[in-house]
Amino acid sequence: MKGKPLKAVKVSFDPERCKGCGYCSFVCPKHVIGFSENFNSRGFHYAFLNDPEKCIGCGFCALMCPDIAIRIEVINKD
Amino acid sequence: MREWKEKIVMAGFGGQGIMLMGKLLAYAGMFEGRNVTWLPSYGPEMRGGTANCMVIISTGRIASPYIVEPSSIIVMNQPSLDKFEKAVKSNGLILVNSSMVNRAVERRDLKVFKVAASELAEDLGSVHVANMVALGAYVKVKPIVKIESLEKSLSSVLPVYRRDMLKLNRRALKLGFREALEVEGETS
Amino acid sequence: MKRFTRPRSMTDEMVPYCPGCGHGIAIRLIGEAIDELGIQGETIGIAPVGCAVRSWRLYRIDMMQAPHGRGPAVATGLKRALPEKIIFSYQGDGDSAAIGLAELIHAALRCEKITVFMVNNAIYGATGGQMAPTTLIGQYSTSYPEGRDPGLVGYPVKMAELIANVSRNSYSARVAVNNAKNVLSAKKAIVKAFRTQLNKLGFSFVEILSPCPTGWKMTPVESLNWIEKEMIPEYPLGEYSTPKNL
Amino acid sequence: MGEKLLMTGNEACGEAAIRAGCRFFFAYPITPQNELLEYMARRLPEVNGVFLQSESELAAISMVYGASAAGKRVMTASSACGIALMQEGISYLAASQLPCVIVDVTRAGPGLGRIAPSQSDYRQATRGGGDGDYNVIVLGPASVQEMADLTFLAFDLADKYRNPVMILADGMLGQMMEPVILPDPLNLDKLPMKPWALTGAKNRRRNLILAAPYTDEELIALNEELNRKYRAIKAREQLWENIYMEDAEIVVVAFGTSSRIATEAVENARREGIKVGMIRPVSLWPFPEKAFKGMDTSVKVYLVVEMNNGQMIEDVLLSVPDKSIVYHVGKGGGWRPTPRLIYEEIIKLWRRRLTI
Repeated sequence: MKGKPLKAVKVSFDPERCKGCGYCSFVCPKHVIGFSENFNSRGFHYAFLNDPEKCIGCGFCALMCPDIAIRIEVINKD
Repeated sequence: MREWKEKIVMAGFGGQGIMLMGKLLAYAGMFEGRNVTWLPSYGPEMRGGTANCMVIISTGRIASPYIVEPSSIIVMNQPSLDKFEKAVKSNGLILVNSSMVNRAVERRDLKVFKVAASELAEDLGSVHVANMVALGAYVKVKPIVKIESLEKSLSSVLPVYRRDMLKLNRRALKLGFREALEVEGETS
Repeated sequence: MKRFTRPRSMTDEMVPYCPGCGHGIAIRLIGEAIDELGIQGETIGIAPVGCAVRSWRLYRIDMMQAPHGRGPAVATGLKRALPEKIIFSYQGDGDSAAIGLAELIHAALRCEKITVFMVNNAIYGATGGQMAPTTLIGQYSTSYPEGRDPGLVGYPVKMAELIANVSRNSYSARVAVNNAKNVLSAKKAIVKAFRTQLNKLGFSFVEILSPCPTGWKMTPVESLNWIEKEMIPEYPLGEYSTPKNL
Repeated sequence: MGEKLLMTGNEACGEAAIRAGCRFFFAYPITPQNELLEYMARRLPEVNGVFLQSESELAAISMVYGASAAGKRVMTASSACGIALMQEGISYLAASQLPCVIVDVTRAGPGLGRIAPSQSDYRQATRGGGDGDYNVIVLGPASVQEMADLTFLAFDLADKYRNPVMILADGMLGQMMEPVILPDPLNLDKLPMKPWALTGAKNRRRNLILAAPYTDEELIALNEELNRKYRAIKAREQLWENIYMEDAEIVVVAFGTSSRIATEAVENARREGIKVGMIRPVSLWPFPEKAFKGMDTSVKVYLVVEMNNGQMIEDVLLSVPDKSIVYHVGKGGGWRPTPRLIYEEIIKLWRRRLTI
């Protein structure tokens, strides 16, 4: 099971809400979250999923996000 | 009807029921359709020490409830006589609880009455009703309210936990009414 | 099926805090708990002074402000007036443990059926990083730049323990939001606190250890580690009191 | 109309509050307010109300803040230094436009002071000791009847303007007994609707009670709104009593307890044929400026009698016509004027009036 998605999920980051604190990438067990070289309108380098294939949908990033900028949706159950 | 205003200061030591006798007199005054005010001395000075209250009964409007020059004083102990004798207005009245006051009134321009309120109360069964003996005596010598009005008002004024004392209080009022004595030509 | 989205009981407003501030996590967890318990229409929140005051913007529930430290007293007034509603006060550590200590302790002593959330970030954030009652020994602050010296200003206050000690049948817990596991436990504690109130059992209190990277002069990620290494040893996590029948 | 009862001012105030629909009372004991607190402690449970003795005046006024936000009629009471502690909450209530009634049974200050009756809180009440541009409606009763009537009125004014209202009494008014006819109790179901109240946002948009809006512009707008409200109160709610004013050439100005004492002096002077009258401000904020406007110009001399070092005199000076001469009799610290003292001042002014 290691390395396989727990569920089929869609993780989306809202670049405008992100303040680039880095908590999501810090807690990501798969190290698949990076930061854009671009700024959002408030001047932050926002987070994004740089390797969606490796994301296992654990949700740690969303749990730790102080800005409610990460949304996780289960696409199909099981 | 003739206009009149009676300003009474009642004084004694804490526990003698000074506040209650003032309230009863004010209540009876209200019962008879008069304007009345009752003003206690209040706060820490009430505990222990001396206590006094001021009652005004009037046919007209009462402006200040605070009495500077009483027309009557009822003194239940000697310190109260010492404190208020000088203040009484000329031709005013002093009623003395002679059980607790050992000296004569010095002023010569007042009417002086006495009643052995504490002893009479003890004879009735409780020294606590000395206040009622004194008040009964007062309305005898200064009939600003009827003794019946005082009796009727008792049940409104006595605290709930003292209602069993109603009869005793009534008897004390009547006894005082009978026993008031004018002091004539007494010298100091 | 949606797995993780913004709680329904929250507005679409941007979270009005510095990057990495733990308030955003704590406020979201309270929103999630309100959703989960289905009490959005029954809940009234209080946001007193400090960083905590901004939380009123984030909830789609009736909210009011309170003078600094008086949240638990305002909550008492609300709860006595509306005993069937769920009343919570969301406060910082200066608010709860310094200026409002009396109001908090007395609400707890009276076993008011209210919930107080106290964000403990060991510093005064809104005013720029001065010492809080919760500041650790030796910790830098702008009012004591040499670090907190207990000989001068005493020791950090342990609020969760204190509340557990003074309030009969209360719920009192300390949680942290420095990693995913702790965030999950924090959520559970918040739900339990609300349940304590819903079941009219007693006072409920959750102390939330939370990062303040700006006040601590650290990067956000450094501040998560600092909670783990410095704060949790001083402020052990766990439940300090649980009401019977919860 | 009910029957005549003999009550203390503190009791009359408490009973009138209950009859006005007040079911919540939060307070901390302080002399000479205690009888009011004890009355509410005894009476509120009988009407399914809530009495709560708070841990401090800070907490008491904050509890008032909470219960008022919930849309309830709520009251607190304290005295002088206790009211000083409440200023924080009063400012918040004013900013949040929340109604409540606050009773100050004033004792003499400054600081702890002593429990003697005093009017030294006039400035604290009418100017407000809290922060910001706000006003509290202040009513100054002068009898036990007014302790009841003005308390009853206070709840209506508070709801009408969504503003705190203060009853400025003192130890004498609180402790004295007089006959009083109490207002008939209001039906709780007929109290004003409060759609702004916090009751849980079920099936409606959320309600917010904010003392601090989010932007500078919003706060300026709030201050403008408050100012419009205060101007409306000033225009509509001035209350005063004229006593012997028809032909008065000397006017005594006094409120509350000092007005009772001054009335006796005025009556005595009238018996001597002296043309003296009295204006008794009943609303202290708004100060009854209208009582002085359009005053016969023959009145040039005013004597302000206060149980303080001179506080209301500032409002009198702002209200009297040009060229008026305003004197003050008063001392702070629990000093009480005698009718004779005021009478003598009136006589002095009467003799000097032709040379003024």
